[in-house]
Amino acid sequence: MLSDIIGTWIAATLTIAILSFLYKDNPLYRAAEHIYVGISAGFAVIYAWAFDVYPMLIDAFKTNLNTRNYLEAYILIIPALLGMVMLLRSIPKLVWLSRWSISFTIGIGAGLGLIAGVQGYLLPQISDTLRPLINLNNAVLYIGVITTLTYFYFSKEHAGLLGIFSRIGIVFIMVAFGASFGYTVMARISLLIGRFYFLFHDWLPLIR
Amino acid sequence: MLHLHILLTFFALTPPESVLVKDNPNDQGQAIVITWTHPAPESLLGFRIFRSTSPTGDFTPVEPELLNRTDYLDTDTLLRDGVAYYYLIRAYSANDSASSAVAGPVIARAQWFNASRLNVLVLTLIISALFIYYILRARQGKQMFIRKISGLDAIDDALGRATEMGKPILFSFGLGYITDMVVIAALPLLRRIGKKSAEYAVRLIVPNSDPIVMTAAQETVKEAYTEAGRPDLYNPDNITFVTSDQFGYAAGVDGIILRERPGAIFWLGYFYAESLILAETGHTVGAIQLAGTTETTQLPFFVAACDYTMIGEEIYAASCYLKPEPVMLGTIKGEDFIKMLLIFIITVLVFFGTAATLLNRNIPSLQTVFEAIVNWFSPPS
Amino acid sequence: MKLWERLATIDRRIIYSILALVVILPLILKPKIGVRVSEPVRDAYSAIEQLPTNSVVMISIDFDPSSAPEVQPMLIALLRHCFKKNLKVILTGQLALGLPMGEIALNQVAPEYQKVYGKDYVNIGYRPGYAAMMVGIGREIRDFFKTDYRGVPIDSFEFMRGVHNYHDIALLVSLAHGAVADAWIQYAGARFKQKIIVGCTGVNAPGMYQYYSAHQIEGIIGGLQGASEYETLVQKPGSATLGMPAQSAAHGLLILLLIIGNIGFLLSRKKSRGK
Amino acid sequence: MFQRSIPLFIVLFTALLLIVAFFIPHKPFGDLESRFLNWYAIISGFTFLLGLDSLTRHHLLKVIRREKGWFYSLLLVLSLFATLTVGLYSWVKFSSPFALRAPFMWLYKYMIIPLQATMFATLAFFIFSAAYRAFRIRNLGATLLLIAACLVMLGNVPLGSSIWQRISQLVHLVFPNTRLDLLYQIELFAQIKDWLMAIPQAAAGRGIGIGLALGGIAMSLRIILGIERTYLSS
Repeated sequence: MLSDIIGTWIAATLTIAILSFLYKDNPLYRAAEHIYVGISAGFAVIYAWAFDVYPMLIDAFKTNLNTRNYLEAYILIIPALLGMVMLLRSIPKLVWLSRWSISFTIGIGAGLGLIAGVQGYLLPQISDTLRPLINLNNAVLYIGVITTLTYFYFSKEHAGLLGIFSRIGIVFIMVAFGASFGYTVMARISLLIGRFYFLFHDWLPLIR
Repeated sequence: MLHLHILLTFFALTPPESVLVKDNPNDQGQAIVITWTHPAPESLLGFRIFRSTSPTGDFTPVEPELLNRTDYLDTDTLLRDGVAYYYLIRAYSANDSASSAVAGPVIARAQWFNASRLNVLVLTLIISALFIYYILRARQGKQMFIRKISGLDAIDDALGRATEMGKPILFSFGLGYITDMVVIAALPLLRRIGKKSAEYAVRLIVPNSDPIVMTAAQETVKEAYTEAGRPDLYNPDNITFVTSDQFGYAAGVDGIILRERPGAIFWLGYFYAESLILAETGHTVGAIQLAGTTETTQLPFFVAACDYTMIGEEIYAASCYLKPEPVMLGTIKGEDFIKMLLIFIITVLVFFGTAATLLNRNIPSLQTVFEAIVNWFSPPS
Repeated sequence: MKLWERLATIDRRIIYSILALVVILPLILKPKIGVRVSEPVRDAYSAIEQLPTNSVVMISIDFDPSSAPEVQPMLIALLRHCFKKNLKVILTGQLALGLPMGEIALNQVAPEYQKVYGKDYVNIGYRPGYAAMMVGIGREIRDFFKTDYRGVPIDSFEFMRGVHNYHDIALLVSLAHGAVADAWIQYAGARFKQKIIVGCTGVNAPGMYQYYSAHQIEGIIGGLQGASEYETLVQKPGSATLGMPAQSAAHGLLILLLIIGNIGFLLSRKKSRGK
Repeated sequence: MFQRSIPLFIVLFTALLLIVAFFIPHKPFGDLESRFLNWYAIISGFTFLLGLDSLTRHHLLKVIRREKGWFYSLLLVLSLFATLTVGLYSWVKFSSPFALRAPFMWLYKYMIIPLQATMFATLAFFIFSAAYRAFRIRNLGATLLLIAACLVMLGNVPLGSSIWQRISQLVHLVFPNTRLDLLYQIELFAQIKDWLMAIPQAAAGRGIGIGLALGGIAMSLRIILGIERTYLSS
């Protein structure tokens, strides 16, 4: 219907405006880019309030009051205060107060981060490297992990055995970078395919 | 006749067997794990679990819906810690149902320590102790050796060639904030480049994407110029704020590169997908490019497009070599020790594992010990 | 300007127009090509294939429009697979900008299998908190998700009543374009032993192989190639399979450019050393 | 004292509580952990507003002072507030901004998707021009990287298997007794890609990952113990 047709034309103009940057930086591109920054900032705020602050704070406060467990309801005032205080950062005199809520979030981030680093990454990855060297793959995996680790060893000059290990390590690292670059190409091309498909199918019906 | 009887029992519904009940381990109590088996679960409509506080007492259903699984975690709010409970499972087919034997007694308890996370506790304590030890040693001013990162020679080499041609130098932190470790590590490198550009009286341009990083850059370059004895050459207009938007910043810096045509460019900080646009434009003006970031997804582009690239932690080591700031020095030394420790542990266990598999026929116990160690690190999910 | 010098310095606008051509033509001509299914994708497929009917699958939309052309076809193929197997689907997401993509996919696929909102699938929306939310669900999903994305209490949906935490979720599918998949693996997988498969963009696929080889995840669907493989397994060729010929042509062009560029570079270096 | 030590104490207390709750499931800790995680989600909702405030102030100043490019800043501020009003209107009228018929969803489908997708699609062009002009066989590292990249690219697309089919036809011509269909099945490039990704790339990725994980653990530790305080200065 009408709003979809208008919408497709607006989407097509914005797509072409952004692609025009390839020819050279121009006002149409600058306008589209600034609209993009504005809309996505506004979008994130609506989302955060519609799905987080409202249901978990305001709604939870109301339901706790109705079900009469007042402790649960009034305890929610603490995160509400911490959240509002966070907004005082723009007032120079009250910046020190906003640091309290920043410290709370950073404290939780650090606490979770310390454990996640050990349980989520180090332990499983070490455990999987402990493979008997009975076939080529296990041997190459073991050598790869050990030599890459030695490449990032800074306490001794990379000479002698250490030098050999770190040179093997850089070979593994380069192969790894090459492989991930190869994959990135496909990622970016599929984005391009998606945009051309939109331009020549939804907007101009050239593709059936 | 016997034959028929067997046939009949065959058709009568077989009840669930080997019903096991135990307290849910490593939890805050009020939870009991129930598991059972059944020869043909798919022929059934489902199971229902019944609970009672006495082996012969009245059994009440735990959940109204029929279950299609053969395990269940009973976290009913009525459950009390320390009370003995008994369970039985009834299987339901279209027109028949059969109950299992009664299982129990079982008592729900809260544990004070989650035994399944012992390995996390051990490794966290060892790693934290080592980091704290090395950071304290560094803060007491102990001299600790860090090898010279070849990237530093590459910086001097690039500076030399740019100043020979009398072309300006460009430095960028990318989209990094002041709280990013890699930006903090890049500041001493900016100081070294600033000192060199003052000595050769060559312009140093630093476009920024964050106002706070811009002020830090201005202070660092001013100190470098005074250190080189040329405070008069310092010009704050060369160190500007472009924009905080990713592609806006890339377009802005590309404009500066095409106008100023710098001889050397240093990309040292935090970069995302725009790294490609920047490095390619730098290449078109024939500048010598040196890059360094901890953002691993962008390293392939820098490695292939720049003359020299510092990979991940090499920036921290290079920065520490120039200005051994205690906390960063302690962290690098701590990491180095842990890396060597890990290499040692992995090597010992891998060779032990190899021996265990090779000698498996005559000493089978080795294999079980090896598997126990591997599982200790990370139990199979 | 000698031939090889011109070879090494083709103007970038010419390259851009050749690339545009090389992508648009296959989209219009639509040539047919066979797709080889790789092991990580087959393992992801069998992780769903062996689930008994009515098991609960949680799909987390952790990508946004910028990577939709790659990951959206995976979501559609996965939804078709789950609905064909009569599995219950819970849709959630970690990215504010991502969840509507899930809504669009659900409204396209659900009618194909006569699946009803609330009875066969539920969209519980997005909650920030990231790792906090992932750990929170390990205890009780209602701590974070009392209502679905339209504010309807989740207990009003029949199959949701039995879902409390990861224990009741047979499989978690993270469709991610960034480090969100790592977070699901570290928090849901490592802490609560949740079975996970990951669908991700081409950029992130390399990072997932270490988890796949360490059996922290059951399978990987990587990039548009992975999506077209999964579409082939589900026997429903979609936009991913349509895009593969254009991918093939574009990759061929890039390899050609790399070769030409380096020939020009090596010749010019030999010449300048000769001078 | 007041402004400095209280935040440091809050960081230490919350982090230690979460770590202790990870190891001790018993009564007070289990619930406290989920309550803190819940609060974390609520507060992070407010931080979105914080980002908004600095963005609008920066661009509004630019408009008021008529600095160069003020028109673009005006466009930014207008589209920001248009999104907010459309969002609130849809939220009120359709009980959620994301009901499919809500105007907010129209904004998402016809403005956010095209803008964001196209912004990243331009990168495909830059990869091609950058790879062509800058990826030169300059040293061993760059050469290895290019070879691995080409092998993975060939393994990733059907082009790889069609090239392999021509190679196997050649091999069949030279050694007629080899079975052509078996040769086709080998799919050499795809096998190389899978091997490259599963073993060397995973090994190097793990080596780099262990370094980064240790760096992350060190950073968390320094924040908890109050050694690292840069977050307080900003």
